[in-house]
Amino acid sequence: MVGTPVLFIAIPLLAAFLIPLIGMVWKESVRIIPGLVLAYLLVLAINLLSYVTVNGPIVEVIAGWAPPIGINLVFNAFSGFLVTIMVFMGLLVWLYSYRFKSNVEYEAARKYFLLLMMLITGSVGIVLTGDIFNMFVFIEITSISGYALTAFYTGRDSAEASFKYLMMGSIASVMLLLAIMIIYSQLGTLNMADVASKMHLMDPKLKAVSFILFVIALGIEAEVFPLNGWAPDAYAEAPGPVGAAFSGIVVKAGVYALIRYTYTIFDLSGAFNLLIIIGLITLVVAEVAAIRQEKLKRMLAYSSIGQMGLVLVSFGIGTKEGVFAALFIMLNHAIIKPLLFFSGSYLVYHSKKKMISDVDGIGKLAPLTSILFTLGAFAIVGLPPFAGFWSKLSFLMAAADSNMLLVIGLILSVSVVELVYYMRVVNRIFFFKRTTSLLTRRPTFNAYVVMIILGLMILVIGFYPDSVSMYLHNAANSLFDKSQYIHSVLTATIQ
Amino acid sequence: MDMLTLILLLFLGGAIVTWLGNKLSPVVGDLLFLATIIIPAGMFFTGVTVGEVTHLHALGLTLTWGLTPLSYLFSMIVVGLGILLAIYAVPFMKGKQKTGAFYFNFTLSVMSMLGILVSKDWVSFFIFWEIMTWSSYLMVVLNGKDVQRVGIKYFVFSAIGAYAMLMAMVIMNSQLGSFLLADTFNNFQHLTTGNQILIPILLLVAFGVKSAMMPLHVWAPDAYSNAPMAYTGLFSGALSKMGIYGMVLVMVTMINQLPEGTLIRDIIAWIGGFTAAAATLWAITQDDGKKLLAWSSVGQMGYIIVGVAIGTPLAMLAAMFLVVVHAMFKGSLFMVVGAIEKQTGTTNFTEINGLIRKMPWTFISALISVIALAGIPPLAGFVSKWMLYEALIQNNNYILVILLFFASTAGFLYCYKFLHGYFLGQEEPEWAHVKEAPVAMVIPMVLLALGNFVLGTFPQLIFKPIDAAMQFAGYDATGGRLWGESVLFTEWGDVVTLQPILYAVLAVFVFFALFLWFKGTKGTRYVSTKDISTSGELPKEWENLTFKVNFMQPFERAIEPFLKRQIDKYYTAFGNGMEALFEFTRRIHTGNGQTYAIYAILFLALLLLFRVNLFG
Amino acid sequence: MKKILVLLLLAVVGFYLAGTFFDIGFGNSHFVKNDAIKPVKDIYLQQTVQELKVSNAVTSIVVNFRGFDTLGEVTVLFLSVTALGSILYKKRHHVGERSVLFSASSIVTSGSKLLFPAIVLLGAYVFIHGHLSPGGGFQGGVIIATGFLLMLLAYENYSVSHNGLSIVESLAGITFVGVGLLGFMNGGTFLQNFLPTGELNNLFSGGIIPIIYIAVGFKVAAELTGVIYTVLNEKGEQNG
Amino acid sequence: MDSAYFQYLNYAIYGTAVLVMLTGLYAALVKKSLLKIVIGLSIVDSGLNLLIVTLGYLKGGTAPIFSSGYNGTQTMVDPIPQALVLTAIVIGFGVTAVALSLVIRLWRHHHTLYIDEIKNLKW
Repeated sequence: MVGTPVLFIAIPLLAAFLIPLIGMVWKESVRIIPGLVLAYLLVLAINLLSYVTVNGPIVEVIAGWAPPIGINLVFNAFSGFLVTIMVFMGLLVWLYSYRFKSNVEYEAARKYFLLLMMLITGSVGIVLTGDIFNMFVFIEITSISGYALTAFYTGRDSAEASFKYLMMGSIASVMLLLAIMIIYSQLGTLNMADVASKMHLMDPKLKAVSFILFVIALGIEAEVFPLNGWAPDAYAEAPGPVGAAFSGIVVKAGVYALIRYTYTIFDLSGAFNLLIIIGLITLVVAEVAAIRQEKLKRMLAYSSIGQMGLVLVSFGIGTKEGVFAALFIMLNHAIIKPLLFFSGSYLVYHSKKKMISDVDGIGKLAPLTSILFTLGAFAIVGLPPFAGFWSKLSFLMAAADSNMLLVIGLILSVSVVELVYYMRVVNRIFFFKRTTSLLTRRPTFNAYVVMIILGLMILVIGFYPDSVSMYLHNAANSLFDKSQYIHSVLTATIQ
Repeated sequence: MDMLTLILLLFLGGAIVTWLGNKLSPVVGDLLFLATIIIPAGMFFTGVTVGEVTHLHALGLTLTWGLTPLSYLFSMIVVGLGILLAIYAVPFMKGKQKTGAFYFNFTLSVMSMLGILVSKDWVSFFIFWEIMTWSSYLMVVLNGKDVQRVGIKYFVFSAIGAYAMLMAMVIMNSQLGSFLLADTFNNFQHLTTGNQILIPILLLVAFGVKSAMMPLHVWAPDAYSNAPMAYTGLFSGALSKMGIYGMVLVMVTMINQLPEGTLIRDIIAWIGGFTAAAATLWAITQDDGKKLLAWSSVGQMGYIIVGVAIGTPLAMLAAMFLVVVHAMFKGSLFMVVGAIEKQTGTTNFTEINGLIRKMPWTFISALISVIALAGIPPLAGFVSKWMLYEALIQNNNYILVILLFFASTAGFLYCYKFLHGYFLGQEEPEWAHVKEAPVAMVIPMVLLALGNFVLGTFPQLIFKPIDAAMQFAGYDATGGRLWGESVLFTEWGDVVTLQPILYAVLAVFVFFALFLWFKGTKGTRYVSTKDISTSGELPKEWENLTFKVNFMQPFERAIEPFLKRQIDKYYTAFGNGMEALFEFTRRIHTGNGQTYAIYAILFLALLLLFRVNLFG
Repeated sequence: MKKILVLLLLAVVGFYLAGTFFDIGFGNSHFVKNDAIKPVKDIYLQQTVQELKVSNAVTSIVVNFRGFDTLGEVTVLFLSVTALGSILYKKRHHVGERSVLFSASSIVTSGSKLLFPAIVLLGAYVFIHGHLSPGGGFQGGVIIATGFLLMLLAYENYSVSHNGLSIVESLAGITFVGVGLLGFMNGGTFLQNFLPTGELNNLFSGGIIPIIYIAVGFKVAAELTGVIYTVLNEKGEQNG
Repeated sequence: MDSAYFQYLNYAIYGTAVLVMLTGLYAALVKKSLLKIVIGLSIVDSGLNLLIVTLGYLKGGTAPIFSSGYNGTQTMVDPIPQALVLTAIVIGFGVTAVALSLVIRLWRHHHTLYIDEIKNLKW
């Protein structure tokens, strides 16, 4: 082992506190250090993931108090898989935005990169932590970074979006604390594994109430339908890479939290049905809203919400295949949606209102960006031979195995809607006459690198899905094996 | 690496290389394109044998590829048409925009069609099906005309079909535990009764969309006419046949095992008959050659569907024969329109006149193909239609025969309109500059037209593969001589030749040609429409001097009540209604942050209220 | 209409929430009566005296048992300062033009000058004795920040060095993480105590707990002052 | 202290805490001024903190501080909610600060604090 999971939190925090100091001496460091940190974390994540694949989960004890006394971090196949994706996407987002604000002063750049790094750290923390209150803290870290990053551009309506996000976020944190306290008042512990092992002792009424509060709180982070009003605004108004980070990283953390509660901590049988119901509603409403959007980024945001709905439905199936499919969709979404955000924000770079109609005929002027966008669009709607197809197929297989014909039918009809709005944009890009006189902006070299990496990943997964399936299977098994999780945490000792 | 994988990879790699090469220089792109189509196609014919099986693994699933006699029949169409149209396409696309995209999608289409045919499991079937869909979609929208309407319509219908197939295949997999075509067909009886009905219907929807079956056909006329003509030949000739291929698979395996099978067969047959008749009427009213041929394609698919649905050996034989022949004459006809479009810049009958002297080779191939299309004796179209009527009569479907006969007869009208519209009539001075199309365009179309001639005379050339295919599909009633069931061939014993008919008709034809020639050489004067000085009047702008405007007016008036009822309109209304509903739905997000917070509390209150229902 | 709806919804939510908490009950040991439940608070209370030699159990929990939470908490504060700076960021700074309506009277100014050292001292006392008595880094930091608030309100042109604040903030943060990492290197886990714990109720007891709490105190003081200063320097009438 | 008394306290204290939360929520959901909304949100936080601290109380408990002469851990109130509430307060402060700065930004941009007029992003 080259390190332990706590470094995922400690190193970025150390860097975050160091950056202002070093920045006083060497201004460029505020850009470089976050990248170095993320690169280190990626190496760490890959190493730990391969270690975990062989040797089983790592449970890291903090402050020398073994669970259930102290806080612990759990790096198993499931959380490790998500952490690896998140850190990888974080690195790409960093790379993409490295020269993004080069025209802005040092102060802005410092804050931007610091907040971005903390956004990623917070999300990683949500996934790694083994303590319900600690998760609350990390959710708040993520949220506050999110508020600030959403409102980063002063010229736009970004403060409005950020305020909506903050309102919902505050309600979420209230609900989350209430739920945590109800659990604590009954079981006297905050450790996830401990809570899970004692959950059967809890009064069913209180259990249900606290689960409902959790669903509301985490649903706001995971952009579940009636709670996701903030999401399109935030995605659309945040800087392009931040939108990508939201859809590629933050939402994943929210969904992870929701799933961890449903699968591991609570033992409510109705929870899975609830996941399916809210997932379906989210999916339908989001896709239906997306088709009528006039702004590109809002459309992408709604599409992202819809995908999360699909993930929830897939988790709600409650079989191992369902979990596998859900993780696959999450992986694909983490790759594809950032690509769409990255390329999309260059397609409408000089447009004031970021309308979809501003991309008319841009395919001639910015061919590579357009083709990458198209690749992403094809992949996300699940056209073979691109990555999205395999996840869709595995989802449908899982749903069919559980005999959910109506769900399949509904999701496939919604997929038609999804197809329509993506194809409309692709049509506009390539087959329309350019009507605006807007200039196109050539992506920076870094942006090209990032987009091409993502595009290649889409193709690699599309043509050779087995390249990731082992990790997905391990992760699915690990999530599914509740008793093993509890056992490994509660028997953890200080290494 | 084995042959099939190599061929498909060559196509795929070739598509990308061609696309890149075309950015380098058009000539490089052209050469690469031809090489990409011809080399793997050649390898396919020489290197792949029926029965060879390849396995690939992905995501715990096994993809199985191999050629069956049935798919061999279809793959000959795909590859043959592919090569000819590729040769045709190079001069056709010269000087046009987006050549690279055209080559890319053309190659991918050919690849995906071959892929569908070699797929022995549903997953790879679906993968190639979708690749075929999006590559053809990109072709439909390639010229940038009416993209949002035509293109999206095509894609939506294709997607509905594809998703129906996807649903069917995952259900079969979960119930039967296998994605293999053979397994799902053989174990079909093990499904529950509900699924036994559901799955064939889903699959028929999937294949019905591609083969433009009546309520699902609305994409076809627009899509066919919007795609580049060099592609439409493949589109109508081969790509829509993939639907037929799938339909054959479903019909001979699943439907046969169902107790309700005959009912479904009858319904499909009637739909097919209705498709044929209605599409023919629509074709007659078109003033644009592309549209006319597009509707005609829909109609011809109707005939084929009737044959497949009736499913007696003779009907199936007729359908298969028509599949092959339709690919030939429709390919040739679309090439003709393409050549005309290339040379004159328009395809509207009312604008073009008298190209017969300007483009004689084009005319000849158009003539032969049109005769084949109309089903007039010496050519191949006749053989197929005859067999179809015969099969229907044997099966006591008299009303259907009348319907088809009506469609076929009405078909003469548009056939004539097509010929007359482009090639006959007075010569206008504005088309004086028009020349014959480049040789590379003429040769493929003449070859295809001659193919009709050959098959009309020596149908046994294609009967052997069809027979093999049908034996594979489970028809073995006549021990491998299925054509023996038709009067057409039994009259002359065992030898499948139609030379006597050919010679007889040819003699009449030549006689008339000679007569016309002799008569025509005597002081013919070519006049334009405006040359009406003989009657001493000066034509005004608005005066209609050509027959071609309102060519079929009385007929159109007769069928007007029918034409009013366009299915397309209902779909459009439905689509608009849905969009209005969507617009209404998205207004849930009012833009007021407080409202969102209220939603959250509302959701919380609801969950709390229904706590007992949810969690017990 | 909207009000009625909201009231209705709140009534439902309130009914269920209040019901839940009434069920939980007040003042009794409300943990589920079962042998399997061994509430961690008992362990915390025991270990606080036995292992850590810290008299304030809340402090031992905040800094040691759940020190990781506190690290996150400190980060949240740090982030909110950064966020504030980023949200209110303007290219052209107008420092020193504070939006006060009228200047404070001399009583206020001289009084605050008098009080300021006392407040700071109190704050320092509170966070230094965090492990012995009620209070701690957060409370002490807030007290110090109120001192700065008083000064900022009293003097129209009182200014705090942004760089100074951010250096204090960073150093304190680094101390926290650094101590944690030292524990990681010494004892094996992050934030683990590696110093001698000393005697109960001594100032020098509790191992790393006072060190961390002092760092937290500095950090909170600097951050809160930063927040106040940033918001105070925001000129209201300006067009963004 | 008898149990009936505690029963009343139960209703009174939890009722108050929940009522404070609901009041704050009402302000956040109905009031039109952004500032009032922010105030509402922090009132919710206060009610919540009250609730959390209350949860840790033990009948006749003492402060969890081992000053000289403490008599056993059994009579001490639960220190964990107190520690948690500390965290919650700090986080609430951070969020409120960010919220207020956003209000300033919105004022700069829209020159109004009336939430119904800040609806540029919708649908």
